[in-house]
Amino acid sequence: MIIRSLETALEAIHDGAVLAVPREQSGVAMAATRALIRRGVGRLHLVALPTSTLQADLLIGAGAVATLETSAVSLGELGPAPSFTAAIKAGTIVMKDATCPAIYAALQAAEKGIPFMPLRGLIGSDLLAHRPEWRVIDNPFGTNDPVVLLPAIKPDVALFHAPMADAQGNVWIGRQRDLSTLAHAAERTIVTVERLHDGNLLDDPVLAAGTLPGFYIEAVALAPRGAWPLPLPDHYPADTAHLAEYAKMAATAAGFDKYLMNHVYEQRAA
Amino acid sequence: MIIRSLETALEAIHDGAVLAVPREQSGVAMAATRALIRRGVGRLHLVALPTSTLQADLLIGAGAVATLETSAVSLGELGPAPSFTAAIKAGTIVMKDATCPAIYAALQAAEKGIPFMPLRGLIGSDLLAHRPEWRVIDNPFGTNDPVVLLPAIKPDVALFHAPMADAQGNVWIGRQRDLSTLAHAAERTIVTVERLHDGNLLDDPVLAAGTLPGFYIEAVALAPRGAWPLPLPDHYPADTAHLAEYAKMAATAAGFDKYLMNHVYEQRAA
Amino acid sequence: MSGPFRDEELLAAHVADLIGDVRHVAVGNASPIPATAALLARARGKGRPYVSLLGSRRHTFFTDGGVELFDCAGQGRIDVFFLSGGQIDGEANINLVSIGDHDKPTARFPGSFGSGYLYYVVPKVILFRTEHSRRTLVPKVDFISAPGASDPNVYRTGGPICLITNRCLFDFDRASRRFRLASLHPGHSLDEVIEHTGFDFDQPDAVPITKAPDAATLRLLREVVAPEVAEVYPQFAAHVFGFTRAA
Amino acid sequence: MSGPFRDEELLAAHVADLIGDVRHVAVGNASPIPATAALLARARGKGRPYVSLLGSRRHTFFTDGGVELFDCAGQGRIDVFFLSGGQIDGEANINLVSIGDHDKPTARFPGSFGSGYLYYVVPKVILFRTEHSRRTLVPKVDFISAPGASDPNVYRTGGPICLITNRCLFDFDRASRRFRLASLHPGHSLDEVIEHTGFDFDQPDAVPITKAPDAATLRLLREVVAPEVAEVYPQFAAHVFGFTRAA
Repeated sequence: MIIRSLETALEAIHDGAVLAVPREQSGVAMAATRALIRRGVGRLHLVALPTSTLQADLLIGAGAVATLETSAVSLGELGPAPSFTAAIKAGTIVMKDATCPAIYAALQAAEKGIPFMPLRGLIGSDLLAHRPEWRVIDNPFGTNDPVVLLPAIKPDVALFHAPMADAQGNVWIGRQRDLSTLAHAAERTIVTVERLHDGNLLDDPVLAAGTLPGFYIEAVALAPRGAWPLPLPDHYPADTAHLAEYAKMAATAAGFDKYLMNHVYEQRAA
Repeated sequence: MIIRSLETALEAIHDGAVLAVPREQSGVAMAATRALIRRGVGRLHLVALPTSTLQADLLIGAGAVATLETSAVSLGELGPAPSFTAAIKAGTIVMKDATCPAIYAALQAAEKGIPFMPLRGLIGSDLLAHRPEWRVIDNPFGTNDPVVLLPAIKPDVALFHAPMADAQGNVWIGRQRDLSTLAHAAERTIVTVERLHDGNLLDDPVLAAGTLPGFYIEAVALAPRGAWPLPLPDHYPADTAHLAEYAKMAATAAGFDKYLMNHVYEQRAA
Repeated sequence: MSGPFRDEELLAAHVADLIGDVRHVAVGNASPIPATAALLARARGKGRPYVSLLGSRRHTFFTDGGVELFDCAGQGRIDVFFLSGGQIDGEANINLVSIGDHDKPTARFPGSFGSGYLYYVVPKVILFRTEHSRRTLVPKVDFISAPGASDPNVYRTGGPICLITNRCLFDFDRASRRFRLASLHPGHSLDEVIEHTGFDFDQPDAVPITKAPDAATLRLLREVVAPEVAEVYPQFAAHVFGFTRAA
Repeated sequence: MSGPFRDEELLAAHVADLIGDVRHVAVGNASPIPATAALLARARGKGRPYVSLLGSRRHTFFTDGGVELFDCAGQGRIDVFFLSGGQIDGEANINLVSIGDHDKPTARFPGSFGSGYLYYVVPKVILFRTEHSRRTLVPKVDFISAPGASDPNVYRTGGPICLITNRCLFDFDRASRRFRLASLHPGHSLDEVIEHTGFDFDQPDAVPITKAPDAATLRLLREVVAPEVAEVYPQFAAHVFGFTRAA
């Protein structure tokens, strides 16, 4: 059965997994993220397509992340991401800095089964200088034209939140096609959804246009308001008051622990 | 005004243009194709993503094509494409044989603004042997691992048929995402549609998921049953009786001319 | 061919067996018997394997354009695919392009479709050519749309496993790059196969007969599969199964 | 700064002028003043340019995921973009990553976002850093997220055209790889700019004053643009325009 409990659905995310997650606008599985922290997941190689906000910061603060690969982590208008900033300065995580289209390109390379994808830009940047795994070749179709090649990123698991899924595991993602890239690139994909849709999403051509086929999906778990306190586009806005509270509490280690206690661990009883 | 008459919309397709068109399943602008033939368009470099049926055959038979770049042309269950086959045997068109994912990759390279895209396969084939513009490099991330690089194909114009568009030029393409690849890759895009949609397709998240933004569109022309006699998925099936008639008539030069007279030129009066 | 079934039914039933227990079978252009076989496998498997049937609205889950089939194969998510050839040679090279000089051919086929890629990356490619003759099964193809085997350093996660014709089934051995006769269809002989095959092939001491489809299989084919095949191959479904869709 | 307008209004109005008559302006993360400027340009242009505002549901036409912004830029379909930097140096190199040793930084910024690509391929990149100090405008950045200029053989169809701060506007000359003071904002002096700028820059004999926004511009900003900005930057809109969205 593809529809599972949240905890069962998350079993595929093992310690040390390469876990790929989307940007805030695409639908972040925050309820699942809290469940992972409660379970004590560790040593994640977190890939955020192409940026992250609260999700990365919370996982880092909880000690769940060994390596982070993304283009930026912040709390947007609420300022820097406190756990991320502290971890980088303390050297407790390995940071693989990228630029947005490089993360897209590397995941699209995995999606297409090609070993690498070229990308313009990057030449002369320290992003490139700090990435020995990125190669520069002379464009075979040009002359003295250096171009960067990015190796494919193949996540073990992709995890995200979407408006709805059906019993076949088809997931309606609408315009959030980053979620399709993630699912195609990853070995396994776990999705939380606001609600279950009666019938088959692929039967209606209008809904099908925004549907990620169940073929790619390992498990779906029901998680109403599962992106909270982050927004779910076209469904609910961010809970900015809560995010401001997080920004304030996470500024100190003690405050972060209290946040975990109040907003992550307390849910264990729920 | 983005909504134009069919003839005005097609003005951007000049003689000698690199014209990109989709496979039969994605929505072929047949009414527009007939209008182009009536106008006497010539010397086209036709790129079919990744295959074609009646559209390429009709254009070739009408003498409008100088170069054809695609993976296959046939009439499906109705057999070989007669004008295509005759033109190849007579040497009157330049044929650039490809394999389907190579056409996708080359157009996606243009879509992404990268000079080339790698593709697995092809090594040891005569497709590769006949394409000096395709390069083989040793994969920089492997050892003694040859991989083919395909240069980007940048069409001057993309032309296709879709179910509907709005006054802003937004086009509803549903699942037919090949049309999005074509529009992104091409300099200009011309679309014919079954009908106009009241309101803005991007306003409704469900419709927006299947919408190609008007930003990419040069002109939209209304052409009800504009894919006829080919099918428009989820709207109408192929007119197989007519296609069978075409297959029969196009088997001879005289028959093809008669077909043009009966089914292409006669519409001039309409 | 003898028996209370048609050639196409024998072939489809046998191909369904060859498909085996896999997750995803994809069927490309102009492949009515493989489509029938894949749908038969799915009917037997009660929903497994997934079948992606090019041109079908019902049997396709793709929502990311035509490239999704190829991306899917690149991800290792297509287990079985079918290819044919205007010519097929003894090394399993296939020719979907032309006969004679490439620049001045005497015959032209539609083109290579996805073969130049899928033949390399789909683990089980089943070659299919109903016309078994020295015209189609040749010593060496005039144009290689895709080669049957590759040098060891060439990235290749897939390739041909067998060739099925209207006379027999050949297995393909990737190491020796040779076909081996696996079974003769009922009513066909070894001599006949040798006479009509343009390439050398290996053969066992005793050649088995291709298993005829049982009654349950024939019933599934005619009652469940035929209407589904008719969606994409109406002429084939009418011809083989006498099935005509309601207008 | 003097006048019956706020600093942010002066800057937004001036940036709207810099945008000029183009087809498509894109605005990335954490860019409230550029967002305001782009929406002002659109309000003036009656629908031209297209504005793509990251995080907006109203001002975005993208339907192909986050990659569409970058693909669009690669197609040459983005005319203007905005970048900032924790540090910006005299060669227009920008640093969005960290201060100090990269492996043991004393300060960490969010990260490079799209700069490592867009800085190269968008024809008009407007650099934006309201805090004009020797902390932000440095002789040499500690980390180059993206360089201000590239060697002639490096593929580069875009780059910085200017840098706007809370004190002045610099133009950037790609050939000499140097900034040149273009105008001082009302109430600011050349000496002050020199004092607070960590890099050398060129200057004209007489430095003009940045043109103050006229009444029509201020009205557009406050009445038409403010509510639109509030969609993505509610705190900014409340702070600058006193605009609060209905709950």
